[in-house]
Amino acid sequence: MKKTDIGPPDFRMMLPDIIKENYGKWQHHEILKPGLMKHVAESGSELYTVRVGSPRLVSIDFIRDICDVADKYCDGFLRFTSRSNVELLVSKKENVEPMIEDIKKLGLPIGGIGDCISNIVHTQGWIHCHSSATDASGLVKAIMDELIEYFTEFKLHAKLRIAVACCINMCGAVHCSDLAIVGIHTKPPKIDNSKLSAVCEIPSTIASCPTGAIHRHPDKNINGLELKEERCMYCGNCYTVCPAMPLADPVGDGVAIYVGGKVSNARKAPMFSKLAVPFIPNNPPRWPEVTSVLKNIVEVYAKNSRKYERMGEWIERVGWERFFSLTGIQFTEQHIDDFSGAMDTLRSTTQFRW
Amino acid sequence: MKKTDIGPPDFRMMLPDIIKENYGKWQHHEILKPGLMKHVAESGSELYTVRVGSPRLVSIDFIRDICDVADKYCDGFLRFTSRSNVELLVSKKENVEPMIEDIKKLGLPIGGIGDCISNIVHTQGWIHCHSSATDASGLVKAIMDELIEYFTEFKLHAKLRIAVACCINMCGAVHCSDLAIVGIHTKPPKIDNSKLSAVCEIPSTIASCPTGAIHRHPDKNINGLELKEERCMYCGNCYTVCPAMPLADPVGDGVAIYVGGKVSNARKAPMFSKLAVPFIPNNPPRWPEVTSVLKNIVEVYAKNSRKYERMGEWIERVGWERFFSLTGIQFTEQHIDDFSGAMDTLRSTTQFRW
Amino acid sequence: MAGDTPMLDDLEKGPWPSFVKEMKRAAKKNKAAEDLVGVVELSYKDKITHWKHGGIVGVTGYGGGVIGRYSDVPEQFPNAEQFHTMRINHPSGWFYNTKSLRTVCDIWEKHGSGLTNFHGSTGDIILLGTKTENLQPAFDEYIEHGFDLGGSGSVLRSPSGCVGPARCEWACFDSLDLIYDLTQSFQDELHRPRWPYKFKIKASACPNDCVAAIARADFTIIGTWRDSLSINQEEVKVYAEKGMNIQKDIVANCPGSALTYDESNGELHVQPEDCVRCMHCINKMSKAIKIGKDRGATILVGGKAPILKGAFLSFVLVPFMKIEPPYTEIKDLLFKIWDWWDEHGRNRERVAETIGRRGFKEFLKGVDLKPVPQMVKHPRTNPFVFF
Amino acid sequence: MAGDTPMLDDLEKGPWPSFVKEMKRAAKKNKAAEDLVGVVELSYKDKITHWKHGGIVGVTGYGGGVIGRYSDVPEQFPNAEQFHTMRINHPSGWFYNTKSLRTVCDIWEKHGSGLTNFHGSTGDIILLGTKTENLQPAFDEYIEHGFDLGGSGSVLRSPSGCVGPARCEWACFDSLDLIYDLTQSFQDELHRPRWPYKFKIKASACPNDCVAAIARADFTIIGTWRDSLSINQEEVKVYAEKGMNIQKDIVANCPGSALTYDESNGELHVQPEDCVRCMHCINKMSKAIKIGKDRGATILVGGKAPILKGAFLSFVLVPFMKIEPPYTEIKDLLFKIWDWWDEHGRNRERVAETIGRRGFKEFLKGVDLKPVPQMVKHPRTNPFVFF
Ligand code: SRM
Ligand code: SRM
Ligand code: SRM
Ligand code: SRM
Ligand code: SF4
Ligand code: SF4
Ligand code: SF4
Ligand code: SF4
Ligand code: SF4
Ligand code: SF4
Ligand code: SF4
Ligand code: SF4
Repeated sequence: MKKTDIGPPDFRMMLPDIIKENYGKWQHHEILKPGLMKHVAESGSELYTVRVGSPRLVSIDFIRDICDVADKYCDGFLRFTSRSNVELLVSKKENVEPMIEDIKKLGLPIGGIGDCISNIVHTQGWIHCHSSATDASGLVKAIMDELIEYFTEFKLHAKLRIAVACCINMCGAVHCSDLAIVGIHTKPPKIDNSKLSAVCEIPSTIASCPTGAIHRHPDKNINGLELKEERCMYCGNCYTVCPAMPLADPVGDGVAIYVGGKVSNARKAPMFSKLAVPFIPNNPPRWPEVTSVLKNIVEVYAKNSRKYERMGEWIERVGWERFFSLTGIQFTEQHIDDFSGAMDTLRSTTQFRW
Repeated sequence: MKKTDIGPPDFRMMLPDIIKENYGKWQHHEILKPGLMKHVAESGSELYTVRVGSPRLVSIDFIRDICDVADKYCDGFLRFTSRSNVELLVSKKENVEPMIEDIKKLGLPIGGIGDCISNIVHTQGWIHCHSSATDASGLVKAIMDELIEYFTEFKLHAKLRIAVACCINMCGAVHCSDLAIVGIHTKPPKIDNSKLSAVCEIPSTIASCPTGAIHRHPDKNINGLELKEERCMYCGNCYTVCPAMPLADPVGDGVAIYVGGKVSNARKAPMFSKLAVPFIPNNPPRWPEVTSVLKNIVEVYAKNSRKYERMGEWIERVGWERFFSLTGIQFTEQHIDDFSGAMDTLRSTTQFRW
Repeated sequence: MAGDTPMLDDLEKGPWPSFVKEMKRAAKKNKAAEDLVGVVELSYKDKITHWKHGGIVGVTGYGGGVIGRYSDVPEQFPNAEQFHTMRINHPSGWFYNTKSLRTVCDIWEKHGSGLTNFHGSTGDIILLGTKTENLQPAFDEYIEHGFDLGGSGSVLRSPSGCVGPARCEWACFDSLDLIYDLTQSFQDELHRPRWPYKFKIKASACPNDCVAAIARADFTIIGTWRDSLSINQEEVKVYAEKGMNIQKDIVANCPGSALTYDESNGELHVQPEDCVRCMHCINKMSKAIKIGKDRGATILVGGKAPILKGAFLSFVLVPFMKIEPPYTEIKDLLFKIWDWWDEHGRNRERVAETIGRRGFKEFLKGVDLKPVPQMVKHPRTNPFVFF
Repeated sequence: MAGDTPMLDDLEKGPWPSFVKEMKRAAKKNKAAEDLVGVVELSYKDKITHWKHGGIVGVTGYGGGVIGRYSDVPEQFPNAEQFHTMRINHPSGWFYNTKSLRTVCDIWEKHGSGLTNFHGSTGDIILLGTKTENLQPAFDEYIEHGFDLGGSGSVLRSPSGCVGPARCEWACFDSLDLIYDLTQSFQDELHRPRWPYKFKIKASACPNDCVAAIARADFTIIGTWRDSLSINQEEVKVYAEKGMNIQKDIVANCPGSALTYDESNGELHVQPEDCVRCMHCINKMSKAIKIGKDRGATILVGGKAPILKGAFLSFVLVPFMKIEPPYTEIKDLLFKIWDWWDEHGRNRERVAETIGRRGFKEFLKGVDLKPVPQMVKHPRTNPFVFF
């Protein structure tokens, strides 16, 4: 029988000695400069971490480059973070600066530790996914080029987590990010009844629609489906179940921007991101409308927030009405919830700002 | 033709001179002692208000007694408050104390102004309503007898508003009260199929049930209804529509206690009351289990709250887990919401107290 | 006839004024009231109501204002067999002169049980207990003396408002005049059912909301201002001298984080654009802090009790409206809401429920209003957006 | 063959490392990668994806771990016609030695496009782009070298956890060992679909939640403690000296109102029973304040993205559990949850949605747990209670 189900390698094989020795016995840490921090163990040992930005979509040669650095300075160990950055772990202080020089030579940015923007959690987009309403990697590149100084320098009062998802399936913690860019369709699926009955199960496709927009084609001669278009909210669930109902559309596709989510329990409880801009059409390769909206939000936030205040905490303090007036973003009917539980989001108090 | 649609009398007929003269020109007020406050107008005029507790369910002779007092001290004017207290408005300072003496002689309590318990907003109960799951006037009397000192003295950090409703129709601001006592049924309606078809419309009775518990009787010979009892949440909506489905039951009826609601916009936005005690069986004439739970809650609140903190504000600050541990009230599965939107009430953070 | 009433008798004791004493007072003069005591004692014994579903009774020309009520123990208590209530619309602010009040009592002595609620929780004078045959004569006499019925059934219910400018320094509009004007203007809506369900209007002249409008009214009018509150620094110092902890009890409680207190010079300052007009600082420092001068109201809609889709607090529809006679703007808005609700509401559906079912967006279009951020606690979190 | 790619070329410029550069690096060595560049450029031009719904492809004995993917422009880009991805389960904490990493690369050079995601957002190594025929050989070689597939489809997805005790002073349990142990214990659940839908486990060893578990995992393990944090007053003073505004930036931000700072003696005190263990003071005063000693975790369930009933954050199921090998308690709980969900869940229904539909009460019974107030933000507000 073939060998299967061995699971991943034991992480213990992957730890440098300094970590093995001080495992669970770290005492405190200090952030020394952007992208560099030092952890001190009870034993007195010091561990330096250099965080390196990565495009996440990388060639094997990129990995090999990083391995070379780790071999040279880190006894052949390294790690990746939960946001796809590379972390190089150095036990010898004198290795830190030379290593940083080598990394810079590779053209890679160092930063993302402390009160700054870290790497953007993102997804497949046009690189790989059939569901995508936008590209992910390209958006990330365009955004990070614009906001790079917030990665490599300390210009904020708190962490700012950005995520990009190429459709509302939201592969990533997009729904709880300080800034979230989500690919959305705004046109109903185009039903292809010529092949539908061959590739899809009709009852389960009808059942897949949360708004009941899909029904059997009224023409008895057509073994297919028809749509009440005004009921469609472009969720794509039908398409996941039935390939003959694609939603992608060059004009209708684009992104929405959500703001103010978080997941940490620090100070305020975790919060969902909320809609800031309902729709911006795709404009590759650099989505300039998207990046300029984001840059503006980040600048307004940087300027108006208080120490330690995450995006959502700042907005909660100053109020959503102030968020819209300070950023100049227009408030529209799309901002008002109409999904289930929507009535709870209406303002049932006279407390608000002008 | 008969005279109709004249509407209520013009309130201007009902105002004493001091109010007419200073209408809209009050400058500030001071609470002088329990049940007595002074409003000072821009003109310098002073108006004393004495607030008098009333059982609300009164005979015309009670009204006449009060009129006698108003004639003697208030130039023949008086008002009632939004919580059914009587307010006697005195423009001559020297009238205040003699009037208070006269009111005491009538056996009526003075208080309810400022940081105290005011009159209980309540409803009809067994005195008049076919829907009632408990009595209202009796509960109010039993509760106020127990808590009278909180009406006549300053023993709290903020206003404490109590309401009683005799069924979940909640005639009153019961759903947003610091303390709410609500009559509830806990047995499904007893269908009387012998008279049902004569007095009720079958389809609209079926449609009235929000949980879909009611359906046509399976026996074709019976022109009536049957119940999926496990689906019934005893809301009484079917009974409102169809008299042949009474829910009242000597054993199943009783009250639930809700806490922590408010309506003012002061400090925190208005809040709904939340379930504290799911069920206490009716035990007239004095509902001792109810009054002792309430007294305990009030005492715990009085002791643990901060200045100006309403019941709900206090609970939000210390947490519901603390509310239950401090009051000794048991937390049960009934406390966990299972109505629509229930999932939003689950605790999606690690922030809590032990 | 009422026999022994040991349970009710127990409720004559104790410091709080007793409704039983009141019932017995009425019972001395009136047989229906006497039998009522018996009916209620029986309920206390049986732990169950003895009232049946009400039949339709009323007065000529009106579709409401009377609640029919019949006992289920007429053999034992024949005089309380019919025990209908009449709802009499109250004067704004529940102000009375004793002459009017005595008239109300006298008419009820003649035609009813002599028992009343001052007031029902919607705000009406509730006259408890009369027979069908007495309804019309009682009504005729009340009309004669300047009183009219309030609402019941699927109508506009009697509007009510706080004491407002009559005795309160914080009134941002004339709640008494507004309520009187609206009540008079909508007599037809009050007396002739034509809507899906009941509709309530309440007005509090400042955000303290002393009539609990936000929780109980489909149409909620709450006073507010658009400019800044004002602070008298001399009076601030007096409060501090008298021992008030201004930082802890006032500043730290400000929901807008709008206040700063400088301990060094004893001055309290407000950042007007941060103030959410909650009233707290004004309430507690009534002599030092005054409401703004550009006054009006926030209009909210949808408040109601839990039946059937759960309770609602009213939610913001118009952040600011000037409230001045002849109140045209507010009336126009009411008509638009009623038209929309009348067209789309199902039977026994309050306006909040209709809005919930059809969507706030459609409602806004129906009443010709533009979306503004003040309408929501926060924008949507889900991506299920219609375009 | 990929032709001109002006749009992608533009994305080679700028300071952030370029994925286009990476694609082109791979393209130099691999025809599939070369054609991928063309497919993506076409998408940039057409503003639309050029991938079709994936067919079912995989490796022997596994029901997932591979995402089948076909291009809709195979004539233009024949080498990218099949462009499946393999998900390789990562070592706990995404730690690697370079030898292993190089092996991963070498095998992918042989059998795939040479393009990868380090890592996918569930945590797997994503190997992007290979043909059906290469799947089994690639898999065999990975297994040979100690790597296995992660999850896809209606299975347990690859669990992941924060860096924890390996490099963090706040770890309340061993997130790396726990994740490794669970992953190994549940290999069958990872590789053979048998549930209504996907199920995700994530563990953060303290409430900072550095793997965003609460938002993304059906089963969320977040470290916490039951006793008190501890404060070193000498270190507090150092922070103050260095200019930290302890009152404003620490005390005023404490969600439990548990801290008091005495400016006169420079001491900071905690009321342990008020601390909600949010981490804020600890985060910002890492040298002065330490987590408690009686450590374990809070277990929450239900986190997920918006499809289909809206997004959920995980909610508290077990306020405190000790997390120690062999992790029996946590595994028992997982089996109970899976059994209940398996029995009651509908097709494509995440566990939170099943709980929402059947009710939390029934779920609690199903997994043998008693209700405690820590499970709710607040008790119910509505009166629609079942007895
Ligand atoms: C390396 C990493 C864990 C891992 O296993 O990979 C990590 C590591 C650390 N986190 Fe984190 N966090 C990491 C992802 C996260 C995430 C998850 C995410 O971003 O998706 C969160 C939740 C973010 C959110 O709420 O949306 C997170 C919320 C925190 C917080 C709370 C921040 C807050 O105030 O809300 C702290 C404490 C702080 O910074 O004061 C923290 C603190 C730390 C410390 C200081 C812990 C320590 O002593 O080692 C580490 C360095 C801090 C830094 O980067 O500034 N870490 N941290 C992750 C690095 C991601 C990256 O490349 O940028
Ligand atoms: C590869 C990855 C994105 C990435 O670029 O990193 C991914 C890719 C896909 N996800 Fe995902 N999801 C990925 C992590 C996530 C996450 C994040 C996580 O796991 O922490 C989420 C949000 C958390 C959650 O599970 O709720 C996520 C929520 C979804 C959903 C929505 C599920 C829901 O219940 O709301 C779908 C839709 C579905 O299952 O039909 C989905 C479906 C998909 C599919 C399989 C598309 C589909 O409809 O069949 C995507 C295949 C893309 C492709 O062609 O390669 N993916 N997906 C991530 C997996 C990599 C890995 O194994 O490490
Ligand atoms: C007379 C009355 C209005 C009327 O038209 O009848 C009234 C009168 C005043 N209210 Fe009120 N309120 C009256 C019902 C209410 C209600 C409604 C209710 O109780 O159902 C509320 C909302 C309660 C709630 O939030 O649940 C109410 C919330 C307030 C508040 C805000 C209290 C808070 O901190 O939440 C204030 C300001 C304060 O007390 O600091 C206030 C302040 C006042 C002032 C000081 C206003 C003034 O300057 O005249 C009046 C005397 C205060 C007092 O009673 O302590 N009034 N007040 C009502 C007396 C009812 C009674 O008999 O007790
Ligand atoms: C008399 C009064 C209670 C009292 O003792 O004060 C009352 C009594 C009744 N109410 Fe009420 N409601 C009274 C104020 C209220 C209020 C408070 C208010 O108006 O501010 C409410 C909550 C606010 C609201 O409207 O949502 C209220 C919410 C209800 C409901 C639930 C409506 C809902 O949409 O949730 C019902 C049920 C119904 O309409 O079928 C109801 C139904 C009833 C009925 C007609 C019973 C029925 O099912 O037919 C009661 C007649 C009792 C009787 O035999 O006399 N009553 N009812 C109040 C009217 C007196 C007056 O006119 O001044
Ligand atoms: S977010 Fe949507 S389009 Fe993007 S990878 Fe996930 S499923 Fe595919
Ligand atoms: S996209 Fe969503 S709403 Fe539209 S038809 Fe498909 S399943 Fe229904
Ligand atoms: S609360 Fe219920 S029982 Fe009481 S008066 Fe109102 S409808 Fe009747
Ligand atoms: S009481 Fe309510 S839930 Fe029960 S059968 Fe009647 S309408 Fe349905
Ligand atoms: S609502 Fe405001 S204006 Fe009206 S009485 Fe109360 S405090 Fe005064
Ligand atoms: S009214 Fe309320 S919000 Fe405005 S300054 Fe005073 S306390 Fe703050
Ligand atoms: S979740 Fe807590 S223990 Fe884990 S890495 Fe982040 S800060 Fe450290
Ligand atoms: S951990 Fe958070 S809740 Fe606990 S004392 Fe520190 S700041 Fe307060």
